[in-house]
Amino acid sequence: MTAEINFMVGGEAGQGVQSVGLLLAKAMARWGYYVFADQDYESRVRGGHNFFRIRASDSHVEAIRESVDILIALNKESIDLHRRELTKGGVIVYDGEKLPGLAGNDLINVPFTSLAKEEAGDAVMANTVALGAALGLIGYDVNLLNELLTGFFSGESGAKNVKAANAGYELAQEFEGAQRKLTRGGEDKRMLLNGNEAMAVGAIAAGCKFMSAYPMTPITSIMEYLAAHSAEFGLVVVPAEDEISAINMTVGAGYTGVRAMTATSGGGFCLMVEGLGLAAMTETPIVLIEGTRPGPAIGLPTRTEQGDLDFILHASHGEFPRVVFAPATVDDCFNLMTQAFNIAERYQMPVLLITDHYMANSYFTADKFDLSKVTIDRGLLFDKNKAAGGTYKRYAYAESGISPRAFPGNRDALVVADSDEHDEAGHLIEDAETRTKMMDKRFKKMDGLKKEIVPPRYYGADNAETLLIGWGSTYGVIKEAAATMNTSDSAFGHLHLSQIWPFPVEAVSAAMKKAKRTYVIENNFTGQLAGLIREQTGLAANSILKYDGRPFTPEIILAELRKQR
Amino acid sequence: MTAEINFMVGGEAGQGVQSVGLLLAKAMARWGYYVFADQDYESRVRGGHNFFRIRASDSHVEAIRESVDILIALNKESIDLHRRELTKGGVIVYDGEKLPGLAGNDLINVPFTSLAKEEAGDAVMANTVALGAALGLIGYDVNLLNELLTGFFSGESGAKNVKAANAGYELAQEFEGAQRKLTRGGEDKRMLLNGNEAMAVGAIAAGCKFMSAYPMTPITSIMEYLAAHSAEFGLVVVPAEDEISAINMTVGAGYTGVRAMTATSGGGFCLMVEGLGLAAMTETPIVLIEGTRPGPAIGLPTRTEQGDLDFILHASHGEFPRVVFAPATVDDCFNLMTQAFNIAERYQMPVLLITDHYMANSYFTADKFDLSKVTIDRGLLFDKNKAAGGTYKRYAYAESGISPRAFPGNRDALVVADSDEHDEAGHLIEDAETRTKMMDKRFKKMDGLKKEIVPPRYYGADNAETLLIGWGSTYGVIKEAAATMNTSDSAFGHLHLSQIWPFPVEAVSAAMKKAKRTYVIENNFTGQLAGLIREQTGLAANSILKYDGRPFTPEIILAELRKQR
Amino acid sequence: MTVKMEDYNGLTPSWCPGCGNFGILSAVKKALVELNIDPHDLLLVSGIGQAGKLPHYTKGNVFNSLHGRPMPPAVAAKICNRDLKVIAISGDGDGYGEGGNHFIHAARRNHDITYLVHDNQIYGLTKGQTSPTSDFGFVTKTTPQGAPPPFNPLGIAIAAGATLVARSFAGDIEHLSQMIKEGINHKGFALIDILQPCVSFNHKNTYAWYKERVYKLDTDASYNPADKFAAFKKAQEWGERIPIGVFYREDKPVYESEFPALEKGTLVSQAIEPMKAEKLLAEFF
Amino acid sequence: MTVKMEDYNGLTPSWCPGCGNFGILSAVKKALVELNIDPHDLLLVSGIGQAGKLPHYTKGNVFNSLHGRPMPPAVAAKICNRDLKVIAISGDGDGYGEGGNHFIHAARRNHDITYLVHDNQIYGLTKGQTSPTSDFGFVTKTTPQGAPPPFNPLGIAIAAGATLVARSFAGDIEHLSQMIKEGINHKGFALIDILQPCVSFNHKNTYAWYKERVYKLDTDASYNPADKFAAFKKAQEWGERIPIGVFYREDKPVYESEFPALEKGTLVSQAIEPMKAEKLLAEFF
Ligand SMILES: Cc1ncc(C[n+]2csc(CCOP(=O)(O)OP(=O)(O)O)c2C)c(N)n1
Ligand SMILES: Cc1ncc(C[n+]2csc(CCOP(=O)(O)OP(=O)(O)O)c2C)c(N)n1
Ligand code: SF4
Ligand code: SF4
Ligand SMILES: [Mg+2]
Ligand SMILES: [Mg+2]
Repeated sequence: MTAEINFMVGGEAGQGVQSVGLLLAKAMARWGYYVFADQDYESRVRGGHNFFRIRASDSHVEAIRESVDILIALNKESIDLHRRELTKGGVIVYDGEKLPGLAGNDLINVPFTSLAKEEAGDAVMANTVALGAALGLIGYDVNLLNELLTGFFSGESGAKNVKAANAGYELAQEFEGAQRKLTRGGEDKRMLLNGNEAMAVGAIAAGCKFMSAYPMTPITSIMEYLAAHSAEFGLVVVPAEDEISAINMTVGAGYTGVRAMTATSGGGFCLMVEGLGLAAMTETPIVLIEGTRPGPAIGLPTRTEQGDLDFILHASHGEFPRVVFAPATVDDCFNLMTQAFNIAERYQMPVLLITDHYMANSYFTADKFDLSKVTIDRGLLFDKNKAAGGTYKRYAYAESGISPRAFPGNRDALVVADSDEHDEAGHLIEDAETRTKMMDKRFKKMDGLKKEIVPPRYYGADNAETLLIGWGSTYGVIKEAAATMNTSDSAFGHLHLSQIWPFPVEAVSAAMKKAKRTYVIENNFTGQLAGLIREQTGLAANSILKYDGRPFTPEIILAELRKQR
Repeated sequence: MTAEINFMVGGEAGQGVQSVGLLLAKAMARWGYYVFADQDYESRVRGGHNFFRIRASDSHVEAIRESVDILIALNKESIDLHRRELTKGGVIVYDGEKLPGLAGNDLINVPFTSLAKEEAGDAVMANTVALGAALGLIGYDVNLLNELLTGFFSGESGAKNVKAANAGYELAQEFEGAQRKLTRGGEDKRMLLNGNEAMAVGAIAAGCKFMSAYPMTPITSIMEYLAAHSAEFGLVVVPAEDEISAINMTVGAGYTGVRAMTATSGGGFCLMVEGLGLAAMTETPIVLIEGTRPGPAIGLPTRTEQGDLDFILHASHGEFPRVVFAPATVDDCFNLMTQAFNIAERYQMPVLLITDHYMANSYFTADKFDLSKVTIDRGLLFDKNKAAGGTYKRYAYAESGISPRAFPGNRDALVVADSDEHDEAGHLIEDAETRTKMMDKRFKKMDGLKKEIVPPRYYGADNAETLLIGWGSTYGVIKEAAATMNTSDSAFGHLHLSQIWPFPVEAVSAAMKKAKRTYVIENNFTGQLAGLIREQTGLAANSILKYDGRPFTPEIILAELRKQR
Repeated sequence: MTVKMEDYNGLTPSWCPGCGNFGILSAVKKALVELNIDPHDLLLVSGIGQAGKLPHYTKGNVFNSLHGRPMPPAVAAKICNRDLKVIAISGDGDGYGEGGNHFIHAARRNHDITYLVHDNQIYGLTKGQTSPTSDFGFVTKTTPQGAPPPFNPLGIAIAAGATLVARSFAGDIEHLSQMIKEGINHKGFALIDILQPCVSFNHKNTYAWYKERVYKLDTDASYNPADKFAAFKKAQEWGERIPIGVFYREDKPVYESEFPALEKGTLVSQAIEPMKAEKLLAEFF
Repeated sequence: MTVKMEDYNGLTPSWCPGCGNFGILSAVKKALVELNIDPHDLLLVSGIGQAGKLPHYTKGNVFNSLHGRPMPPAVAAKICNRDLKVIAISGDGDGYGEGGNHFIHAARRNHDITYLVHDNQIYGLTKGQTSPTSDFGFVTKTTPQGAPPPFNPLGIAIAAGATLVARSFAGDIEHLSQMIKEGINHKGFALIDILQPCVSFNHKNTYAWYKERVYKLDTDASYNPADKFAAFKKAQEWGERIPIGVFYREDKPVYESEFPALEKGTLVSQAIEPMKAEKLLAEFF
């Protein structure tokens, strides 16, 4: 039997929901648990209603559970809204002094504020009391808790927080019936991080030296992470005046020979698509992260959706090859980011990564990334000793479509790049023949790219009758749904794409042809991957869709599957 | 036997190729001929090599012929480049004094400049001499010619041009062997106009009151036409600082209650896609023309391509319904433009028209547009007498997805529009339920739209073995190719789409299922319509593609078809 | 009809308690009521950011546009229906960063609109990144090494051709509502840059910081807002003392006056007559 | 090595005979040769328009970007490799219209680049539409009623924070090459707005028109380019007399000096070391 516990922290923006949630998640990870946590918050800085859900299990978890064992309620609304989500025996840790007049067996009154004042001498530590109480209910290791707090809060504040937490912890011991004592989940040490952190670290490991971006939910924290570490890692982050500038700066940086990236969300991406075409036409390597959220227009800024797939695949006028990744796990976030820089430089083209609000802000446990496995391949570089002679031609025709790249400042090559259609030397042309050759040259890169498509992950029986297909951030959720269906009905398979373009035609059509029926599960309205599958394979599938701005949960998928059969 | 003649005018930019070509085309149209003319020019203002081709026939023509009967060469390069395109017996009208030392039976020496000086007293009229000579060779009606010139050149200049033309005309009479005497083509009077003119007139007829745009080949002349006629037609044209401003102004104008439009090409459209989503989210009617040209990036500014279809279908983040037309003829340009304004207002959404450099700048003869058939349907407007009462709700839920529209300034309604996801009243929301309802509301419009898709045109035998499918500007070319194939092999059909979205699923799949094989003919690299067909119908087709920046000709398609069989 | 304060009641703001935006909201309502403008005659066009939410918290016709884009719909609306009082509302990121190009060109063309910029020198809604007006050296999440030299809204507006250029302070509702009234009454492009404390993310430019520094321009009798060069000079003053008030005022024809099409009335009121296009067709024969 | 004029020979220009761009091209080459800059050390970043073609007609590293976008790649290139001499080249539409936002913000941040704007007061390549600098009332294909008030590049540049602001004239190669040299030698953002006759589409602001009006600022000994307010005032002078020369010059730290990452050398020269990220991973435990 697996040991598992589900927490929720609820409250207003500004009450510290996120920091309590994160500490709780980290505490569980340090205690040897696998952890998955997601966040739900409004587009405002104070007030409203936010929550942070944490699932901890001694076996691998990558999705949330809709039911809650312990709810830390920082305000009344959290109780009103989430009480019904409690499991049988589930409890609410709350401040009965601040929220008097409530009744019920599920209520654990922990006067956060007065305890904080009494024990730590500062009402500010109320949240830490709540944290201590929640961990007290599960019999958490007190030493680990103290370590966590002293690491998180520096100096004197650390000691005070320890006191506050312990007050909560001890009070919790009094509520015997409410306790859910657990033991250590395991001995392995794992990282706890969200998709954005994994991507940002991936960029640094890959040697990204330049980023220009404009803040936009959900990718702002990537920019902030890189800025915070820029001095240490020889990296410049330029907060641009707008996204147009951001991408055009990124292209300029790529042209000079550094690894360069930008990040944005749908609205900002709209402004970047002309620059994307510039990268393609000038054959400049750049990496672009698009963190999607519900559109159109401003939509729901702090919610999640997978609604930009078609747009990203076809963005910018004219035609050019591109690579589109959609990380499915934090490992993917890290690994595909490092690969993105290699592919961008090897094929001299833009590489796009699609993430979404859910992936960006959800926390996962993961084994430590193996930096020794990160390879750096800067592709075909101009070498005067190997060069054919004559003047350097930035766009020399080649069977592979890839011409040796020189960087401005090279004593032996003047690097001429042009956004007009151009000849091998980079100068603008008008004739049909050169145009055709250059289009052919650029598209020849597809031959190479198709040979190294990241294969879709497959889970389930080999002879699965029902195939579930997903892409990107829904991986953990679909995987769990498929696994659950398989326990009752062993005929479910799960095929998940982390690379969308070039499209893994063979893998997808082979899997679909084996199955009796296929469901493509997507967080959007129109079933964009399903459309792409049909375009690429001719095969039709059913869709399970959700477009309310909230992520899927395994429960929702299960309900849909049961309904449809 | 049809009477047909093919002219070409060649020369440098700045030499007047376009005006001679246009006069020649107009002369033929006035003489009762069907005319089709296209242009080939470089992205420069002076120099380089340009040409203007005119095909005139006494039966309907909508495509160019690659062979030339009479070439008016304004410079030597035109002779060098195009001599080989002459038909048997074809001739070159040129100025032997300016270009001495050339030899050949095909050369008709008409000293343009000295004749212009001698007869009209002004070397500037050299081109008119050339025009007169060309028309002289075909025995054109002198009175008509004089009328044309006095209409075109005002005042004294008219008389001088008449003299110049007559000098050329008469000299041509001396070259008996070179003559190709024709008689009047017919008695019908037809307009001669290009795609941009037809669209601009359509916009005016439809009551467009506001346009904001930024110049870009090939749509600049739409903007210029509207500006030129703005005072007369109660229309304001704002040359915006950039395309972002242009589309956002257009949306603002649409919101206030006028019919509003913008136009751009691919690069500018990139900058407009966020604003497109704004129109969708705020449910504001706007009309947008995208005149495509070869990309990516700056590409070939004065060439043609159908490379932006996928982009236009999926442009902007998030998901929303849109309508995409692709006019196939000048009649379409006019009619679909007037319909676009109706659809935009009836469905309260953006309507896009795809044209391209070829359609924009090619001249067609057409029967006079019937303005009495232009209907104006402004859609469901708020009427306080019919309103349910209570405060006005801009986005009131409705079965059709369409809420009554009020305009700001209305005494009985405050009009609240929002780019965030919003409730019926237009105020921003955060909840999943409203989000879902609003997405559903917007997409319900698709039900209505699907019922009024412009049916694809079909030509050919009912049981055609081979189906040719095209979209937009390639209509005339494919039609002629299919007709030609049919004379030798009566098994060709031609299905042509003027509306791409909503996609005419039934019409296309029915036609494809009937045929043994299908070729989708597109002026692009990746076969974008073919991909869309497969996505929408599951049916695969062969592609005939061209991406060298030049338009198809019937000859090219015929050659491809013959090769493929 | 006499407009009352209640006519301008809207939804409950989602701003942080203590945010300078509350003062701005009060001042906007006060100005509108004092000018007796019926909400039906008013069009509020906003961008995205904390500032951009303002229209939802009062009454009027509202067009809440994209981040950086309140200006284009605002000026187009004025062109199409000049009977509307058009107020555009931005934040410093929205108006001077993302929307910088529209700002300078709308000022140049002198559209007849009032432009309120809630200038908190920070990106509020996205939680604390540098903005174009962040003080030099100001450390934010995106500028750990300190912000570059700031954008000078008033100086740029004057250079660009705005015909009313003013600054006020969210902490002085009286003064601010006075400036907003001046803006609305001015025929031409009126910028009101509003110093707005962001209590959550800007811990440098606080109420106290601004209060210590602001002084009213009109207390200096010698200051002449008709003098462009004096205005430009004054616009450079920042730091120890920060002037508020009308920096510059000029009478100049508005953009909307250029168009013969508008002589017959507003565009929204003009009829659609397809048959009128007949004479255009004649030209193609 | 001594750089010679031939080292800067490029392709044959496709400009109209008589176009002011020829003078600019000559002046650019002259300045580069006189400064003895090796083409390998030079990066020319241009936009799209007639001006944008210039780099193809000479030698150097070239990045011919999008319409309106020479500035962002230029400043990024300078950040990544400050050993390059970076010259950005625009037209008036490219630089002040489409690229207006980049212009004001790059000036503000004071990147160390030289910015040449071929200002023909018209859209040349697209054949004669109004540009931001078209004179007030100038009739073009898109402004049959006459253009709105123009954009004042020098005034805006000064207001935005550019540290060298100059104007020259394509008809005076000597003066222009001098200004370009000043721009290249200046450490900071240097704008050279260049009056450029367009013989095909601007029949108002012709060689003769400019020649009649231009006068050199440095003939006035009392003019002090260190005085920002005087410079701003001078920048308003247009019409009967048009000053050319250095309007404004200031010493200010450049943007590139802010970054600790650049202390170790140019970004392009710094090694990639994945293992260094180890310490970041530690934070996630
Ligand atoms: C194109 C685009 N880029 C970025 C964003 C994200 N965004 C929303 S508000 C904002 C900045 C807000 O700052 P400001 O304009 O100063 O307004 P404030 O919140 O401070 O009032 C940003 C970057 C967006 N919505 N759209
Ligand atoms: C995004 C975009 N919009 C419009 C164009 C079309 N375009 C090319 S050059 C140009 C204007 C040229 O004017 P200017 O910048 O003044 O340069 P000039 O030709 O006068 O030197 C325009 C509008 C484009 N290429 N890209
Ligand atoms: S974040 Fe700042 S600007 Fe936004 S509401 Fe809070 S205090 Fe106001
Ligand atoms: S159009 Fe004008 S700017 Fe362009 S090349 Fe010709 S003269 Fe020069
Ligand atoms: Mg702000
Ligand atoms: Mg120009």
